[in-house]
Amino acid sequence: MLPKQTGERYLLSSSPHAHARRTVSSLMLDVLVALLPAFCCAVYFFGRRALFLAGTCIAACLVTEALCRLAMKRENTIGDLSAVLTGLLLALNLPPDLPLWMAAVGGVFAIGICKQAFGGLGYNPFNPALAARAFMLISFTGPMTTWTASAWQISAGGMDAATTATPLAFIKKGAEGFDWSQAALLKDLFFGNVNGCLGETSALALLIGACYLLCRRTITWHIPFAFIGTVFLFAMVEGGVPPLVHVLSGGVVLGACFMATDYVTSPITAKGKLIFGCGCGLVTMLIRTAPTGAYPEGVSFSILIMNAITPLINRYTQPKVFGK
Amino acid sequence: MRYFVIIVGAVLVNNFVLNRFLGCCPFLGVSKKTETALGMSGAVVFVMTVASAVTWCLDHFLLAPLGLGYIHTLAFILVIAALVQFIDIAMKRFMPPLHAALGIFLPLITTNCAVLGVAELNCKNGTPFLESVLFSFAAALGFGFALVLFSGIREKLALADPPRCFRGVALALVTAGLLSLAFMGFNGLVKTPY
Amino acid sequence: MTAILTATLVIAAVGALAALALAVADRYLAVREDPRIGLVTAALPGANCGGCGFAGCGDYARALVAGTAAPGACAPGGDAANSEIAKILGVAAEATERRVALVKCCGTRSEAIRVGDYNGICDCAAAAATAGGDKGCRYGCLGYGACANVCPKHAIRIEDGLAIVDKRLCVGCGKCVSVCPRRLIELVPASATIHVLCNNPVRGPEVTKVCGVGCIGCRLCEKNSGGKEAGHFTFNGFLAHVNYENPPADATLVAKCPRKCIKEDPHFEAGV
Amino acid sequence: MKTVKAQFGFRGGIHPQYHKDLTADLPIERLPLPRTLAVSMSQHLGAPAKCLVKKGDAVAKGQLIGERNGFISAPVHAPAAGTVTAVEPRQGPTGGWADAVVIETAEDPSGAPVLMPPLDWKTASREELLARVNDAGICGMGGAGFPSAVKLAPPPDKHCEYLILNGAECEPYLTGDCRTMIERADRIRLGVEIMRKILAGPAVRIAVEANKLASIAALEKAFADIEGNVEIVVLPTLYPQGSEKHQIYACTKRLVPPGALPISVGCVVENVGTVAALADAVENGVPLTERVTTVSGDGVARPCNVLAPVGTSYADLVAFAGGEKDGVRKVISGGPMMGFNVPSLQIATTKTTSGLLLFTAASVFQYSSSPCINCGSCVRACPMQLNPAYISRAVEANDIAMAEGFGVMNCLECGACSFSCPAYRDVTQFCRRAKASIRAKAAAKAAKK
Repeated sequence: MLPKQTGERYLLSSSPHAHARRTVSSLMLDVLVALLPAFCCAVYFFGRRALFLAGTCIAACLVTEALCRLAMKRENTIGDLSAVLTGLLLALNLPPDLPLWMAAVGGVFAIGICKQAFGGLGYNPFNPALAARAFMLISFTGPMTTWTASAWQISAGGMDAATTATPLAFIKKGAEGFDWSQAALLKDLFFGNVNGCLGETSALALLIGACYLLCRRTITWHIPFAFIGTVFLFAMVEGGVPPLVHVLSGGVVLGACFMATDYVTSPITAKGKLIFGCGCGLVTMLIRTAPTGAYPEGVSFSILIMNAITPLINRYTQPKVFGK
Repeated sequence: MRYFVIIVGAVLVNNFVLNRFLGCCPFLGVSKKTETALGMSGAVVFVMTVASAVTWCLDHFLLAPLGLGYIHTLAFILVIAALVQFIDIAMKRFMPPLHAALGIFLPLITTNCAVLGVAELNCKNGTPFLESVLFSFAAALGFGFALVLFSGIREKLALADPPRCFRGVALALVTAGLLSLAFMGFNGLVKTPY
Repeated sequence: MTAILTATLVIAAVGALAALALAVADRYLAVREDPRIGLVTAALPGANCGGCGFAGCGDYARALVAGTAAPGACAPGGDAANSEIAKILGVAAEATERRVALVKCCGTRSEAIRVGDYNGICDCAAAAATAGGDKGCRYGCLGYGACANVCPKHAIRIEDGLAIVDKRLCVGCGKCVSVCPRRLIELVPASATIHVLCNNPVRGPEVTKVCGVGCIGCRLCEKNSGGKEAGHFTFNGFLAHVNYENPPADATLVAKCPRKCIKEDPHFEAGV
Repeated sequence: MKTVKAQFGFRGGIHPQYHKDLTADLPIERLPLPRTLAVSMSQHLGAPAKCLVKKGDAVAKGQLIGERNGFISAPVHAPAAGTVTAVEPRQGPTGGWADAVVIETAEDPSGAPVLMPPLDWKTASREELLARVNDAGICGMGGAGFPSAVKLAPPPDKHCEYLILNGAECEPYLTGDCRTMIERADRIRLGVEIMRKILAGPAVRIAVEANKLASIAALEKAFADIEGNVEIVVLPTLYPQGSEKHQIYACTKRLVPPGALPISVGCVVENVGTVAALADAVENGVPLTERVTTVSGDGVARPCNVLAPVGTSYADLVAFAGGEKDGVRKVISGGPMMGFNVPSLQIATTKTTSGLLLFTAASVFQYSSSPCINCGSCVRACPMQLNPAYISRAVEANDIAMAEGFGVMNCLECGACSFSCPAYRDVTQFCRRAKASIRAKAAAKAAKK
């Protein structure tokens, strides 16, 4: 029989007994909020398609997360919002006219294979949204690289108006004699009047979100700076298309600010983050500028490859102990 | 430039493990710790380079003149097996800790498809001697690169808490698949001669 | 015909050359090992539990052959392995009795009070270091599973805030004994069936304040097993302890314990 | 004497909510003598003292009741006159059990307090002063309670160049040192002069966090006409500024190597409260038997700074502070960042009890931690520039050797990592766990030899 308890039963825990207000879900929410401008742009440019795609991806991610946790007999982790974020990021990396079922397959792959198979948030070695995108690019190559002219309104003269390709595909094709330095082109790239994935259109919207994250200290400047800086420098040295065009077109801004900065799959120290960002930029530009390369865009692959190198970077960039 | 293209091609674009899927056995077997992975990479680089040189000589100076090209696989296996055995003995003598770490995996290279594969590829493509040695060296480097990358990930996964059905090799295979997926980004990066 | 002959000859010649090279290497480079190491390793169970104090079976085998360790330290292998090893090494084997771990506490959550709500990492040592542990009894099992985590045989499980050893799975390696911050796990002969499941040596009134099934040192068990002369029990402060050199056989004393902390074969009680 | 701003900051650190306004302006109050005192023989880290009294003995105030027992050890004195009713194991604030002398205090003590003869520090020899510090049981009153006599007698091959007074008090809620600096600045000055003599004239740095303006002003006034190299160093308000190593760096730009003591870089760090107690011991012959404790938190009715005898039960302190409010969920001995959780109020204070905090469910709650997301908050927060995330993961996977490789032994256990972890992981506890098992292993190894 249990003896009678005397006195209050207090909480017992090891110090510290104070805690900052930040939680995993508040961090995820920060990123979601930061993605809102970009998402609004996507809706503005691509209309209902953007809403449908994002809805499908997020729903697929959430359902997969819930089912996986159920099957694993572990606590439900939908509440940490990481699945929502994965879904939204995936959607922002898809072309607007992708059939919805493919988007759903991508969402299931992202959460089921790339995240929960490893034990859930915190253990996945690759960014789930990007791994899913790479998987879809290889499985559904056609639909993943078909762009309709829904938004690609050429205001810059000289580019073939009939082409519905993205600026990067245009670069890859080798548009000889095209005037890349027109202000109108840069303006289009900056404000989003170009074709591309949902989240790749407006650099401005993405930068607003990135500023928000930096101000909230949700991310640090290291990876975006190193990533974009390397792309810029590489383009300058390469001397083909103007560096700004490279930076603003495709997924560089989205990747550098929102995908490469994913905590789980990027290095933990500042030094490691700089190396990581440089590596991302370098691989991106290698893939973009290789004349024989199979892909016009290399951001997602570059981040995935750097994800794979992250453990090694971490290994060799451990902080130096104070006093040593 | 041609040599550079060969190296980049063999390390990144047509990576032996991640693109040609050769040598998966040691890739999964010796990738639990980065230290052993590094040791194994060293062993593979050494074995593959030496083996390709030896097999090239064997092919060009013995088999080809005698018109015995059709049995080169047999001869290669024989020579490579003996070579690996030799390295095994020498390593046990001179580098016991490394030998203890690599353990059963050294004999495993004996019949490893990566080693045999590189010899076969050289033979099939009729690569000149220097290039075939360089190609083998680069291919082994690529193998080592993939192995070390993978070991880093697996060290991280060792601390993970996957569902029971995915534990161990299952998860390693999923990871290897994703890594291979990532390496597809290098497709066509350089136009490789081989 | 010539083709076959050339092929055969060439391959044979290549083979012979390779064999020669290997023979030379084996003669001049090989490292000789005592063949008994392999034999002893094979005789050991290969559980690599570390209970012998060496880093795995191979390490123990090497120490045995080198003569720096004595056979008999391998609990999982038991008599069979030890006599086998003794035979290989040519020394006399000592008979060892199979021992199993016993958790000397039966204060489940419904029997022993907890003085606080522990919030932290699930590890006994960590919990014990936090305000001295959340269990009212400072000698009792905390139930955060440090022993279960180190058990190479998964023979320990936590039930109702208490560690329970499955006697059939336990190999007596003793890892749990050293990891328990309360030092309340003991290796006891597997044949013994009557155990005192308490580790608290303090006076009765203090025990009853925190636990419904703690030993108060009333010595009724001693009385019921033939008195002090029979020597079935020893006492440490106000705590009874079974004398495993001379364990009690009469199970009726179990029911007579006023504190219900003497149990018969507790390993099986929970229905494992 | 001048006041300077600290020039050398450290990377990392956190900004918790300080809540010092609850008690910072309240003068130190003396606690009416409690009926019973339980004076533990284990007042600090190191060997417990050897008990000199037994049940039934009458003791006088200031009488020696516990003898120094080992190198890192300090004697214990009776805080009040009375009768010993028991010598029994009691649980201390850190959770460990040690013998304690329970004294039933006499309402009107007949005997006079036993005091040591006053010393004139100007004429007394260095050895005499050092012996007094030892005899009076002076030990560090900031954290671990390292005996001062050991600190003040550096090995012959080491010379103390800097004496650093730790007045940072970076722990939230605690204001005892802050008040001591305001109310007893002259005693601190005297203590500094005595210590300077013992240590053969080192430069003096008084390190105070910038949020204690009143303390700085009081010190400036008291030290205005002191001779020699004395500076008040104003540290930025950042937790854990009170850490020895970081304070030494802030004041002298010297880095204490991992595993070494401050004296290895020619520094001695002593808490301001300790220095004041040392002055009392030398000038008045009073042993260390009482200290200032801040009773605060949202669980007490009237937060206050109390001067209470060592051995006062927490229940008495709380009663003095107006009693506990409804729904107290957590009791902490010390500050919220490094203090110890205690299971009940039936625990007695020691020479190192700097605070007693009671929190209700409104400010503490039972949390559950989720896997590390590698966000790096802890790496940025760690003042020792460790990688707490990796250490915690290694310990979680039971790989203590890996944790040791990540340098866990350098951990201060300051709690900055756990504080900033969004996944609510018990990072500090993991580090503590690893340190404990590494130490146990080393001890076992040493014992084997």
